[in-house]
Amino acid sequence: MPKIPYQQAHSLSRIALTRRHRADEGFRSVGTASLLVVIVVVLFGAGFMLVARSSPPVMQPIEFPHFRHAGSVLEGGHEINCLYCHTYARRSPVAGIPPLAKCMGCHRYIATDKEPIKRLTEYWKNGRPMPWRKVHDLPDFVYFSHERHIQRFVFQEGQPVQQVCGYCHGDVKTMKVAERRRPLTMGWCLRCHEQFQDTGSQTPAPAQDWLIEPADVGLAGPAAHRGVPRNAPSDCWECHK
Amino acid sequence: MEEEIRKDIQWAQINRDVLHSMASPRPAYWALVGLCVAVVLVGVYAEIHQYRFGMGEARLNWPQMWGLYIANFIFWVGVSHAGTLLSAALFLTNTEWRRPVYRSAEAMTSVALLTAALFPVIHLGRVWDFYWVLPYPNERGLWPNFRSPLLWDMAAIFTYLNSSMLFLYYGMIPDLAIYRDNATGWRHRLYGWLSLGWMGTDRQWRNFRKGYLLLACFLLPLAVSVHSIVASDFAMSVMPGWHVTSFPPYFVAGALYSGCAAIITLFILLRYTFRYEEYLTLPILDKLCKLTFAIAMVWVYLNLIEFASVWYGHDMFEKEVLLEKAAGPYAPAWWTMLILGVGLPFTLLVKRVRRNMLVLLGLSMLINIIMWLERWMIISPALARNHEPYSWGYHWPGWVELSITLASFAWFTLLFLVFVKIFPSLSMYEVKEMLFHRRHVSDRLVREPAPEADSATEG
Amino acid sequence: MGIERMIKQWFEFRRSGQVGDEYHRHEYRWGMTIDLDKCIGCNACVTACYAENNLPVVGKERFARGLAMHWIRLERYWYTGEAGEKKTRFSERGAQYLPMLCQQCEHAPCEPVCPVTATYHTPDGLNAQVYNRCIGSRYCSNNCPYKVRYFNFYSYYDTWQTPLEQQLNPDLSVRDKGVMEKCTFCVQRIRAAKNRAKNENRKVRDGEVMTACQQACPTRAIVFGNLEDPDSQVARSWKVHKMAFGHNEKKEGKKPVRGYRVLEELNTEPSIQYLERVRDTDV
Amino acid sequence: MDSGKIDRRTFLKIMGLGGSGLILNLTGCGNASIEEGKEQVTAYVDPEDYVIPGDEVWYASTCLQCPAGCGIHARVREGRVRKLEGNPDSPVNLGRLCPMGQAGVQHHYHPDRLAQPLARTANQLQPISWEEARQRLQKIVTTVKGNSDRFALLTGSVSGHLGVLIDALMERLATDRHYVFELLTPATACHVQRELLGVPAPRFHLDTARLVLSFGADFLGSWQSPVHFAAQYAHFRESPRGTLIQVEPKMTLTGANADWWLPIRPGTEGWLALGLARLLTEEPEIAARVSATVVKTLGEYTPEAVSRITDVSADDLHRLAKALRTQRPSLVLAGGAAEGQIGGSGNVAAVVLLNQLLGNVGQTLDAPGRPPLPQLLGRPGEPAAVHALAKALPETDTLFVYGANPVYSAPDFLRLEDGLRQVSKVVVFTPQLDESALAADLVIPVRSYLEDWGTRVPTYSPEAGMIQMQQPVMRPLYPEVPGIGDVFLDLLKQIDNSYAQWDDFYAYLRHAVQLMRPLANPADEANPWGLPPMLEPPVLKPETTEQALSEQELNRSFWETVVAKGVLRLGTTTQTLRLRIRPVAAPESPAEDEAYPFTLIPSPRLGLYDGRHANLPWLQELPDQLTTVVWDSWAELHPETAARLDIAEGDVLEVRSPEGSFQAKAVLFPGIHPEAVAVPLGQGHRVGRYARGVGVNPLKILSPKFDVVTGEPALYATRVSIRKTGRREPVVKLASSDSQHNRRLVRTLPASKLKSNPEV
Repeated sequence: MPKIPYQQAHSLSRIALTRRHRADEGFRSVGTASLLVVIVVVLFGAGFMLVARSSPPVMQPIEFPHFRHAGSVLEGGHEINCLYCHTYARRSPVAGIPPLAKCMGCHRYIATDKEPIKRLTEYWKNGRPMPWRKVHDLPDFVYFSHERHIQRFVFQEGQPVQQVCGYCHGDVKTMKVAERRRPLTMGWCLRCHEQFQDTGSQTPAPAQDWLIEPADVGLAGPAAHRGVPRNAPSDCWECHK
Repeated sequence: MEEEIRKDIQWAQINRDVLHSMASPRPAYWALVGLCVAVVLVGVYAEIHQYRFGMGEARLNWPQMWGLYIANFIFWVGVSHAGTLLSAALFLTNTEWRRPVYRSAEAMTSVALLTAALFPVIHLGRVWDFYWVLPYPNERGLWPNFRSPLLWDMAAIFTYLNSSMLFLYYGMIPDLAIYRDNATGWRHRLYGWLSLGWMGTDRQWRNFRKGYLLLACFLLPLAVSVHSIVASDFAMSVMPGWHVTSFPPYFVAGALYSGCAAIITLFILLRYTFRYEEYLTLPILDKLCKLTFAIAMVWVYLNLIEFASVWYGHDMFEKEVLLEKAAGPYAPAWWTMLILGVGLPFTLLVKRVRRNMLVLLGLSMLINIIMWLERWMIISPALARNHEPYSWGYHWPGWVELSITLASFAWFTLLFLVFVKIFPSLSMYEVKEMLFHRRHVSDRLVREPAPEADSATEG
Repeated sequence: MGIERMIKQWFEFRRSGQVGDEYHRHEYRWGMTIDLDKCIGCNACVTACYAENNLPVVGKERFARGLAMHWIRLERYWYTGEAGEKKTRFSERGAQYLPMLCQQCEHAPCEPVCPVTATYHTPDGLNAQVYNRCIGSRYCSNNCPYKVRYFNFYSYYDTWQTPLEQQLNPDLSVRDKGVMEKCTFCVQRIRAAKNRAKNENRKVRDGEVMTACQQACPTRAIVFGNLEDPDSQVARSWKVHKMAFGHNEKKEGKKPVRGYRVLEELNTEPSIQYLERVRDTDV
Repeated sequence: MDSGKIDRRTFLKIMGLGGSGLILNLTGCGNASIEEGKEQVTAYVDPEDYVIPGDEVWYASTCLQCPAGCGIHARVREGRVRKLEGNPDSPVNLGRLCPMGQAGVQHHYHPDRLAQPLARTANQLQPISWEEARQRLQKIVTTVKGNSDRFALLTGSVSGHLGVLIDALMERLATDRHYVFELLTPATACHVQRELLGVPAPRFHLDTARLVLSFGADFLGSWQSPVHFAAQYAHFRESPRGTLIQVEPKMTLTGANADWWLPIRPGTEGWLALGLARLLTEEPEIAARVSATVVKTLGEYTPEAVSRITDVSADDLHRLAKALRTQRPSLVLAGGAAEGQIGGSGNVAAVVLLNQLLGNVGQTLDAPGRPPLPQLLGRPGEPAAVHALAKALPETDTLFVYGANPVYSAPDFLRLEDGLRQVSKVVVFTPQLDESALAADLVIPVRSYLEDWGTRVPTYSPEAGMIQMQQPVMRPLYPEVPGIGDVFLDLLKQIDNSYAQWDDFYAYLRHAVQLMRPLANPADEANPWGLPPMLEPPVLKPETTEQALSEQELNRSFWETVVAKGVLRLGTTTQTLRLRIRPVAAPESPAEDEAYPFTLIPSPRLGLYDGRHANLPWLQELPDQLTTVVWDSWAELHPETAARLDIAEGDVLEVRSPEGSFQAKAVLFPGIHPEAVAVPLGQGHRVGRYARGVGVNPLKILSPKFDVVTGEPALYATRVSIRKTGRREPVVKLASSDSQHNRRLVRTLPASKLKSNPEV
């Protein structure tokens, strides 16, 4: 059975036409019946992956505009570093939501007349945390560590933060309300991890598919691989405990 | 010597007799089906209960992680083996008397396997994930563990089930065509489909025979390997009482033993129910009994081998397990199993027993119960007395396990009941062939001395 | 990816080699030494394990049925006049305590029998159990000579009555019915320490990671650490007692002083060395 | 007090705002249970820097699960305490923790915790509002103020600043009726040691002894400070390996670890000790250690006489004496079954004499040193307190109870419950309902020790002048529930206005601790047994250098350091023992009684202790260390006795004393004297969802027998009869086999072989 090339499964046509998969050759040589079966399977797979790829729209207490905070100055953003707000990511398995105090650090003075900011201030005055909802949720038996990924790629290898975060979170700086753009499935995780088990190319091959273009983050070319050992674990117990 | 089949049966009568078995069922049939469905429903309820509350409802425990489900699994796989023996092995050895019996035996194989295949699933802690055992390509890039005997089991059972069902169906094609020719309306169309355009041309017959031979050749080693693999569930472990080299042949012998007994049961029941006296004759039953005896002796011998290897192997743990079987809480069951399992086949040496239907019916059913006990006695006593004295403990089945076990018997009966009503339970064309042989080939061989022999005496 | 990897792994399985060579030499191999002369049988390790690893309390009725879920259990044996022991009127030489936990065998009998690879060997020498992969065939528990694998015969997550569930350790799963579980050498602590070490570009230091049982033990009878690090406390203790993987008492005919591994003759290659209990029989 | 209040408030505010997420991870349902867009993220308003979701914070505090007072480190995640470990800085437990300490989290999160006060209306406890409770309490205090001689206070062992507050309260009320009840404190031994050695609780050094001879002292299980002694024991077992001999009627956890366990007829330990003393004094140099009159009185304890009375053969007696003579230094201990006898004080005195003869005094047994603030030592409590209270109940109008459960612990003959009914106001301060609270008129919930402030001086203090610090490791589960310190401070405020300067107990404590700064010993990091380093250092640290600090900042820094470390060490003055060895008369041997042929041993076990932990599911499910029975009470019998009476394991027996009876299943046990029957302490509760209906309480049928000198109840002196009821029930236990069946799972090496290999 051919592997379902869900990686590029934006549409059926792309699966059928663009992939350099051996399955393509298979189509010609087998009879119509098997082709039918394959198409059904691919349709099902593509449909599943499309559903799995991005999250349903998430209703947040405030429509937080990521593009305004992290986006390019040219487009009216402020180019704030991801780790400025999501400060836990570099030292905890959980990236976390910035504490209200951090928001208020700026919004005590900035844009105080806007409706969302007023609501924000209200929460602050009542001493109640914002009831943010999860956008990227993993099954409960998955133990993913933000800390390890940020430490490795940002601090040990020196890659740009937005690019590193973007591996899994997509190009958040263009989003209005954050949404999930990557499947976050186990096979998806493993593809990257497998690439990091020997000294191969600088960036993981599957990762290239979802990499944010360096130009987008105002950097020239991928950052150098600084002799950080490429020993990404592929051990089940690394994530399932 | 008595005739295995009367020579003067008309072919039309064969058709009539067999097709009559597929006529609209009598109320007794429906009553039996109803009873079976009821028992199966009880089992389904038990399974739902177990699914909801957990495997603990099966009264399994630490260290008794396996119980009746696995015993049932081995039992039903074992029962299935005799069908293949009759249909494939005896076919390859050109044994004539198999012909009237093999169809029902073959059906029993498939039905027993359909029953057996349920148990590994029922037994799982997380039944809803049973398909993870299958090596299917998935997003996670995970594969099952090809080193695990359980995976071999799965592969073996699936292969065996598919092949034996194919074999059963394949062998039925000429008979289905007969039914098609005698049926009208939707039945005609249905059996037309099922008989795949069988016209009985020479070419079809030639190909049919070739295919049948090939399938038989394939199936025979497969059957042996299947139960050997089931035996490796135990033999591949390190547990005392399970880690026994002779388990594969022991399991195969036990399987054939119980399977033959099951065939005798079905033989008698079919003969009575469908008035197959002309075909399922006493001389054939007599031969079946002798076959059963022979296989039973192989089983007895392998039992002795096991004891001897424990004794001479001088392994403390193995000895303790044997002692546990003989003197522990399971001793009554074990001794019953051993004494009756060894003793009962010897009654088959008595001709009057071999000719007495009622006695044989009781005997064959008893042997099956004994063999079921044997399977249980492989599992529980060995787990009770493992390497770790602190874990020793026993398992006594509760209502959940017992209901599901009973339901498996009902399920088996139900499937078989359905089979005999929609398919010919006796091979018409093979019986015809048998008659043909009797009339034109065998008799000549027997009555007229072979020319070579003549020449030898002359010389 | 899948098929190639499967084939690659298959060849790895088939490669013959020395004990412990199934993986390339890894920088960690976790091992333990339990000194039975220091173990007093107080059960602190057992309670610590309950607290650390979210073990459920099953209650009297289920305990009686053999459904207790203690990853580490304390076995207590009396002298009953076997194996040359003198049977006395009283248990004059005290009780014989044995903390029994998963031995993290290098040749674990549980690993090859799992149909779905829910239990397998990690590169750092642990015998892993992946709950979310487990389908509950229970073969591993049957095949474990130490009987240290416990099955979730029921759902226990509702046995933590509010607010007891607030105590649960968020670093590992609470297991639901139908899966097998066992001692993990507190893998959540090991993984946390390894991550910390990787962040700082170093190896995990000896003593940086302690198992819950070790940390609680009032007599420090349990020593845990990296056997690949010759300076670690546990490696030193293995060396002093002439214990090593591949050691076979029967074959070599000579026993290292005090060190032994339980049921070593089954060639399971446990990662836990026990030190013999010592009793002054002269008094 | 200065900035303390704000500190505390922020401290509490930052704890545990994470109301959701990261709590319960379920695996095994097969589905991924991804709840994007539904589940909330842990979010804070304004946390401290060190509060990070997904990361742990460790707080040092003190375990109050038993009077040993071990230091603990609490692991806190998302504002909730998850796990307790030993605090390596604490000299009591050196980073280790026993099962009871581990189960502290269950005590804290117990579903039976009270969130609201209860008051008796129509003979039933009904929840009332906090306002009403406060008013009622105030009214009670007003009546007490006017009539303080009819006020009594019963507590468990108290020390530190809570003890100081209580002392102050009693002083202001001009009454001394503060009863301190602890069932398992060695009160008799303390009394005798004060008489003979000059200190009530000398320090023991098992680690330097080569031979320990213990008469019933279960120092690994339930005696004084088990974790501390277990640590010493580990050192004692290292090369050169010491030998432990345990003499007792029923094998304790310590006995189970002895090189030689010797059964003795209950109550005759003193005879054996004096018999040994006689054999030892045959050597002139040993005899010279005591006065001639003492030696002369030993004359009558011939091996034959001793053997007859103690049921220890003369042969064994000589072997014991030989061991004591050859293996030096040694240490002889007395406790448990040797102490809780009619002649308990005699037994202890005989053991002190043995120690003197062996030259152990000053070597393996010395004075603890004098702490600078003796008022913090508090009172360890004594078993007799409940008896004294029961006697004094008719003269009592108001009774406050905290940290004790007298209704459960009092024997039936005291008729304590009837007595309590006569008391017009009984107020019980407790985190959860117990038998005594059921008998109360007003029940005020208090915080668990993991959410309360305090200081504690352990009952057995391995270092004089050390104070264990107790701090809340998380925000209280029920915010309105007061800490016990706050309760007593509030009471004091109503009586003495000068206490109003402190807002709450935290302020008081902080002030008091800061006052101790000049006395503090620069904390030494001495780590006597080479422990591996702990996981993580505690997080609170002084931020600036000493020189630049003002007095106030110095105080703050001192306070934060002390709280973060969990231990405060004060400078001490050394102390020497004042020996006053007098002739010791053998205690009277227990009387034979035809009707009651067995001695009842209510054996405490490490786990349920004196019964206070019976409601903790972990400890209920924890197998008894010797019989491995769970969730039950049982009666241990020697197999010989059982054979004689035709009793098999699981037979339900009726155990009857002159005071009453109960039923328990028989368990055959090879570690008990044939004339004794042991029933574990701790079960037989009437309240508590995990304790109710489990087992029986052997304390109930104790006979009114008391130590002749100290008047402490003789716990181990009750005579009972046993009778089969004819029923048999399965005994629920872990052990499926008492024998290894030749598997050599546990292997034993004779010590003589070890000596030839000193390296291991």
